Amino acid sequence: MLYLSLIAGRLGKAVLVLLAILVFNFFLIHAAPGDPALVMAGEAGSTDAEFIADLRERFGLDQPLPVQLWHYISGVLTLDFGYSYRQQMPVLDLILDRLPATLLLTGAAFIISLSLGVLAGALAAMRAGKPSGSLIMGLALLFYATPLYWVAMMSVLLFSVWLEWLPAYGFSTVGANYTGLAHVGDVALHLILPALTLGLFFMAIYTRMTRTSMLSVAQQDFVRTARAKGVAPGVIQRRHILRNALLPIITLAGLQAGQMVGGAVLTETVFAWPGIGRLMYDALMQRDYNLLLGVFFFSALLVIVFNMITDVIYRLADPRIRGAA
Amino acid sequence: SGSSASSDGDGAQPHSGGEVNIAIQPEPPSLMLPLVQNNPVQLIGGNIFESLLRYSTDLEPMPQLAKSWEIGDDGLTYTFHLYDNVVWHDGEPFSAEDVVFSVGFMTEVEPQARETMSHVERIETPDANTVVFHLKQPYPAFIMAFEVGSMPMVPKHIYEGTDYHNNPANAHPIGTGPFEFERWDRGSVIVLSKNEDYYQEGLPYLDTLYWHVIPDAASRAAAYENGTLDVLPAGSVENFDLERLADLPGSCITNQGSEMFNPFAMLWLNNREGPMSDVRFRKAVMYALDRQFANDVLWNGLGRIPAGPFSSKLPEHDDSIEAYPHDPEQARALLDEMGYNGEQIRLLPLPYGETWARWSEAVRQNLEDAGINVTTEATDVAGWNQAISQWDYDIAFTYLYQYSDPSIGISRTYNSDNIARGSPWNNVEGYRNERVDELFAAAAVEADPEARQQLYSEVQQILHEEVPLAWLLEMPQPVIHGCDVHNLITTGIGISDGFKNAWIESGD
Amino acid sequence: MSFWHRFARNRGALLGVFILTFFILLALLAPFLYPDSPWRMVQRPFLAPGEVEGFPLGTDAMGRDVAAGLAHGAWVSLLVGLISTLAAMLIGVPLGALAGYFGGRVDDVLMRFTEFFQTIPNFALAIVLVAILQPSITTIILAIAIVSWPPVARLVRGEFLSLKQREYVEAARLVGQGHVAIIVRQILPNALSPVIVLASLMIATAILLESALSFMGLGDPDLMSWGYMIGAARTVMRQAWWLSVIPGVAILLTVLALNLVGDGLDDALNPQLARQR
Amino acid sequence: MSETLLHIERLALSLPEGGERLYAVENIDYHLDSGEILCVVGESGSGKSMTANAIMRLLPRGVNVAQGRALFAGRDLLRMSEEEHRALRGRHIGMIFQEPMTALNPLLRIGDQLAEVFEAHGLLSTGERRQRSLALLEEVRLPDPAAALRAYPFELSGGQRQRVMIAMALALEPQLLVADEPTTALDVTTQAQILGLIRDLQKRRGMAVMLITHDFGVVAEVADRVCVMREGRIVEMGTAAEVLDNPRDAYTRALIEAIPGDAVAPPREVADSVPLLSVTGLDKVYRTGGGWFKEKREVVALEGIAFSLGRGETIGVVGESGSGKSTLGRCLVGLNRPDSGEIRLDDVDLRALAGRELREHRRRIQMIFQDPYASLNPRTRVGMAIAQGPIANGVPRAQALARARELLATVGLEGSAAERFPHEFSGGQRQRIGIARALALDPELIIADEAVSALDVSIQAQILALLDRLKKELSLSLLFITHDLRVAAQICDRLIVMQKGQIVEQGSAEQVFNSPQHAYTRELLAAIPGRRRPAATPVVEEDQP
Ligand SMILES: Nc1ncnc2c1ncn2[C@@H]1O[C@H](COP(=O)(O)OP(=O)(O)OP(=O)(O)O)[C@@H](O)[C@H]1O
Ligand SMILES: Nc1ncnc2c1ncn2[C@@H]1O[C@H](COP(=O)(O)OP(=O)(O)OP(=O)(O)O)[C@@H](O)[C@H]1O
Ligand SMILES: [Mg+2]
Ligand SMILES: [Mg+2]
Repeated sequence: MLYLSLIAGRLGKAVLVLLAILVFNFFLIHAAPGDPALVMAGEAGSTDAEFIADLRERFGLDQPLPVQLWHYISGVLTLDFGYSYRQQMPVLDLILDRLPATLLLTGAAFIISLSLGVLAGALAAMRAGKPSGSLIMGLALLFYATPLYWVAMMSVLLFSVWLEWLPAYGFSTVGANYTGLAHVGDVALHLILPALTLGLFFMAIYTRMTRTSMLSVAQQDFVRTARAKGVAPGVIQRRHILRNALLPIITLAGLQAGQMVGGAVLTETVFAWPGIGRLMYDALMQRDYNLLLGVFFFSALLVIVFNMITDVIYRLADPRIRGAA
Repeated sequence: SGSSASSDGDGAQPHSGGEVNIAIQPEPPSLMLPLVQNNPVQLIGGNIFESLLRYSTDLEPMPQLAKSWEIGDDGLTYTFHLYDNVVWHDGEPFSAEDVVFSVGFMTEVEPQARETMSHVERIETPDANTVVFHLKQPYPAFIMAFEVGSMPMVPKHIYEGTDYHNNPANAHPIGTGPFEFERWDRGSVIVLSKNEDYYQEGLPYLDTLYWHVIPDAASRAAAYENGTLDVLPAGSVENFDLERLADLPGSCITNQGSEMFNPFAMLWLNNREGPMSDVRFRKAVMYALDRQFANDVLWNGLGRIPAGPFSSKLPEHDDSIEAYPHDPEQARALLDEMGYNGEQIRLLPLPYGETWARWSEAVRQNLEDAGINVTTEATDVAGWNQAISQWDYDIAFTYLYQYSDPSIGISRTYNSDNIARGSPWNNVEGYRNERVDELFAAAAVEADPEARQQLYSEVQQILHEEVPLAWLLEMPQPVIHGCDVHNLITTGIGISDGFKNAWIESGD
Repeated sequence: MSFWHRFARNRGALLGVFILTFFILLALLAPFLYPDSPWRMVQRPFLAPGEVEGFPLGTDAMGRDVAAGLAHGAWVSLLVGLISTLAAMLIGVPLGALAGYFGGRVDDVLMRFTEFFQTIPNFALAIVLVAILQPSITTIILAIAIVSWPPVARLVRGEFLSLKQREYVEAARLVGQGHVAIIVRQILPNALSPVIVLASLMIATAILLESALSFMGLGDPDLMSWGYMIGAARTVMRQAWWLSVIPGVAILLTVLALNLVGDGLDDALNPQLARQR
Repeated sequence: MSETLLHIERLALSLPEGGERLYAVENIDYHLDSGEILCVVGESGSGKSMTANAIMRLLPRGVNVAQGRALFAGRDLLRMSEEEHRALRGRHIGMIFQEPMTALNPLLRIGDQLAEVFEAHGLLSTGERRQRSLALLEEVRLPDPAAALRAYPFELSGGQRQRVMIAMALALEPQLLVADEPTTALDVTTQAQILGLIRDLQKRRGMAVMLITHDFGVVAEVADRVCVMREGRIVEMGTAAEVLDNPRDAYTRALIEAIPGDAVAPPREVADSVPLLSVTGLDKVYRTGGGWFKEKREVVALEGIAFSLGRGETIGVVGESGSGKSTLGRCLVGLNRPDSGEIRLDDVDLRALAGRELREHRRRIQMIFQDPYASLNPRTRVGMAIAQGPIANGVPRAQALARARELLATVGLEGSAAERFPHEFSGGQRQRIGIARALALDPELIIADEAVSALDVSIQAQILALLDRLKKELSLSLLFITHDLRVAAQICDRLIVMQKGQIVEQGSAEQVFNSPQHAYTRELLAAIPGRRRPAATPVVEEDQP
């Protein structure tokens, strides 16, 4: 019940925020030079001005901006996100087509980064001051500081071109037409490199955060209490320190899970992953306004949803907040 | 490896079966070639759609849907005899009516076709398999107008009386070509499969074509390297990678297949404004450019440096014209003479990838070495189109197809009646010369080759002297492919003509 | 124990300062070490490091001196990092401070505003902004600042929320200090230490973001930066690995140094350590 | 009964470099027998906690054992392996920590934390653990122990948490209980209960207790033997009677002299019959929560408060924790807005004022804050901290700073103190700085909210004396909020007793102490520790200023 009312309340606010985002984004992208008609004409290699004017009329781009905005917003309110100018398909179809791939990629990257990051951070915290602890932190820094696409390129080179262990790109093996488990395995194989690449940076962040958080929790009085009770060090780390140290990480993770969708542009580009990050980039470059707005809308939605999930998890994890509710 | 092995005569026999994987970038917006003619659509569309003719790498017309044709002695009638067993992918028969409809369709949706067909007085269909075009006056370039990208055949039974752009069939294009549309996983792959009912016996050989959408050039190279891809069409990988990829075992490279398009790189010089309005400045730019360096370093030495406005591949090219040499001293002298006061010149690169980015850096350096102050204004594709079509630039990179005839691909750039704001492909440099206008107009309709050549030579000389824009390079269009893919390129439009004749050695 | 004493005791932090100083000096001295433009094509392309004398780091695909690029690029990359972080601070700190200090409706409005920027994926927003404003060093810095301020605002708000309850703040109110004085004199100095640590991380992220933008073709075309070098080297990575590795290592070292310094600051500013009686 | 359980020999603990002294403790020698309560007293920082931590091997990082032994049943606690020691901890040695609010893991249920003691030593089955836990909670007299087992720490009050801590420490019936200031954070009534509980258990189980405290009342109440520490050394040690009645060491004497007695200050004549401050019908309700997912919660903090305060008069406000004392003070100075009621200063209704006028009048009432650490900005120099008020009220900077130096001298600090930062002062000195700051605006009324409760007795005495002096010199009025009745008795003319937001009794100090009218007042008075030990009283009385 409480969660329901919480979620309902958040949804109400979320809808307002989403609408505001749409309006803002609408003007933002119309501020960019060029328009879809010009881009399409430019690609065709030979056009006249009349043809371009025709295109604009067809897309409704000849109308004043406020009118266009009105059309767009009233469409969105009935869940009609319009047509992609360039692809001549409903925006919703295009996005829903690509969304699963992005969710899969970011989800996998998220889980990898969170689990490995927390693990590494916990180890580093327990070994703080020892060489092994410093080594973990050194590696984390290395991952943090290495540009994402560099890691991506190198991993393709190593694992796909030289070792030929993993596919270099794509979502599944083209033409193989696997079904069932074979398909799942195939996709999983394709997922490894992009998910690892995308997860690496965040993993480094979680490692650092977990370590800092654990070290500061370790200073707290209740840890001393546990030691005074004679609880074994391993149990103290797990049950008392780690659990408390995870609270701030949950918040961060929620924020970043949402952000990953946008962060996936690079990864999706390098690995030819058919997700919405790339769709967004292409739409931006082609000034495919409706599509771009659609992608923005959905990624904002994802951020909001992730934040809500985080809230719920946080509430489950922290009895104090649960109690306050 | 490394050598061209496409039009192979090495004795290997074509055989049916197999699949070919090709890179495609960017992802085409649609496969409806008659409505959308950009590069990726053309690359794929030639497999689905066909026109009446094909053109050899020497630009000689070859049969396609028309098994034969005649041109009247007066140069006014063109008669095409069509194959009689052609069916559309949906099983409907193809006929002369479709040809007439397609001409109407294309003139409605495509400006270039409108221009070409404006020479036509009327079209007749004496029978279901014959089409006759009657021209208003002789127009020698007319025979070049039936390339699949410019005049694809559109099924009348599907499109007649509909809103072309919103016809549901656009999502599943119907043509007469050797391959049929099968599937499109957005963002991943486009699959075409063999047209079992193709009207030419035994063709095509291949069962399936997979067009892989891979947005990143390095990833495309890697995919070719690990054997996932068989064919890298021109522009799929960065030029820097060409040599390495071509040198891989079992890898072939060919520079053929761009004769019909004839891409030609140049710098727009905005003739209306500032120093660029002074011919001495424009000449100084020509002297300043180190085109040899660009060709060697950026284009692997595969391109050719043009002397003047006409590509050396065109028969109309005047060999007596000498190219401006790389001579910064001369450039500086000219700038001094005109009194260039060091004002900032904006350079607009072409946002088409790393090669172009590097090229603009080289050009900027060349210009600066000659004493011209340059700032680069980077943009994305939309911004570039906007700046060019609104004439908001000083110097800008571009490249244009010169096609097979100057009246189609060249005159549009210099004709003063082609100055109109709003399009990036007309006379955007704002050059006006009445004599040039006259010469182009006369040459286009001149049936006598000798007289034609004279007109074109004069145009070339004038333009060479006035430098309305800077000619950079006759661009190479190298295709890299596994040597086991045979007969890949058989015509002057290369891969865009489809995989009709291609076959793949099995057993790898 | 003085702040510097505590900071200097941290060997990692000192190493960080040393590396940073090196790059800052390199950036400052670039015009003297390499008076020529780093864009100038001076030798054969693709010279490996040390292959030809005078080009210790070799040349790139266009025959430009990599060492010159690295030196001039240091300037741009550090500038992007520092200024964009500063700008993000200038947006984030006041917003967070007002939200945290006044609370209630002000907080609500400002936090909605912040959330708003957080719901647009930040790399995407940066791309859009740069594409709209056209790439140049100013727009890149601006875009990076615009996408990176929300975490600052949140952090500062959090600090203010807890610090404004402190008795010394109430004491200041009691003796008649105004809001501005309380925010600036009483709370801000005490809220700053986590902000400084965050800032050191943000500088690093900004440098990486610039390089990612550059990689996407949205860098400033007239300025040589490490991000540009790495992006340009990408296409020739197979022919000349050093072209991507050299600027990559430079970025890595800078980020490393910034992190070390950040950690050092964190320790040195830590009130628990400072309040040892 | 007297079998030596713990024997500490020549213990020295080294402090990290740059500390205030080389050793936290030096040359510590004492023993503790089974069934005995040893009270360790001494000023703050004297090393009481460190000694205890050394026994528990819970020394903070950087503090190390430099020499000495701690023999527990013949084995050296300081040198045995960590595993061996862990087996003793919790099982044979239990510890109660100073701070009950943070000593429990906020994410685990009380039951789980209790059961963990058994689990750590591999005792009992899960079901038995639960039962034992329940029994323990009953034993420490927690209301509704079954519910408490399921509760999270935040759901318990401070006193309840402290009892859970005690239950935990006693779970395995240790031979030795180390209790580090187990009652400091609690109000008198709760404190009395807890002390009773410890003593009770100690008697029943015959365990040895090492009780660390700075409250001599507590010592008087429970100690068998007393150990007095100062600056890391033991200055005196003996039976409770010996030390309290016959202190040999000068420092011990000073400590004992500083204990505020029960004696009530003689009533003073209040010359001015016109009250300076009069409060009528003051109400304040805290409303929290609301919004999307929080329930609304209302706490009535003040209800119908009415009293008046004359010029030069001192009123003490006493009452248990949460009774609304602070809220009252904060309403008077304007840090909180009352919901209704009138606050008149002379004839001006403060609540009706706004803007400039309000500021003009508000500076006539100043406040001394409870916590000398928290009430000074750690990054502002002390001189500036004092001068900020006058500067904000338009006094030129230089002049304000000069005045700040004078004020520092007034409260007994050197002028050079102005250039230093707060952390360079001791707690007592900081409290003086707080007083100087309050004086800087020349107020007529000072509200002191628990101004001395964080300080140990000797410093407490100094501050009280200082306040008394200033009050006379500057003819200040004082509203003195405290939960320590003896402190209130010492300096107040009149007392206000509060409970649950209401004034339940007010009258002259003498009257309230000697003939309390309200049941609650009597309860409060009865709970004062050490009150029933007559021997201490004369010592204190001699010491009245
Ligand atoms: N973590 C620490 N690191 C270094 N020195 C410390 C630390 N904790 C305490 N000290 C120092 O050790 C000495 C003894 O401190 P201890 O905590 O034993 O005092 P205490 O007698 O318990 O005082 P209080 O009554 O304030 O609790 C003091 O000088 C203190 O400054
Ligand atoms: N800001 C606040 N919001 C909500 N409730 C509050 C707030 N401040 C105090 N209260 C509640 O108001 C009541 C009175 O609190 P107040 O601080 O005045 O008590 P007190 O007598 O000073 O107690 P103590 O001796 O513990 O300081 C308490 O129940 C407390 O929980
Ligand atoms: Mg202590
Ligand atoms: Mg209080």
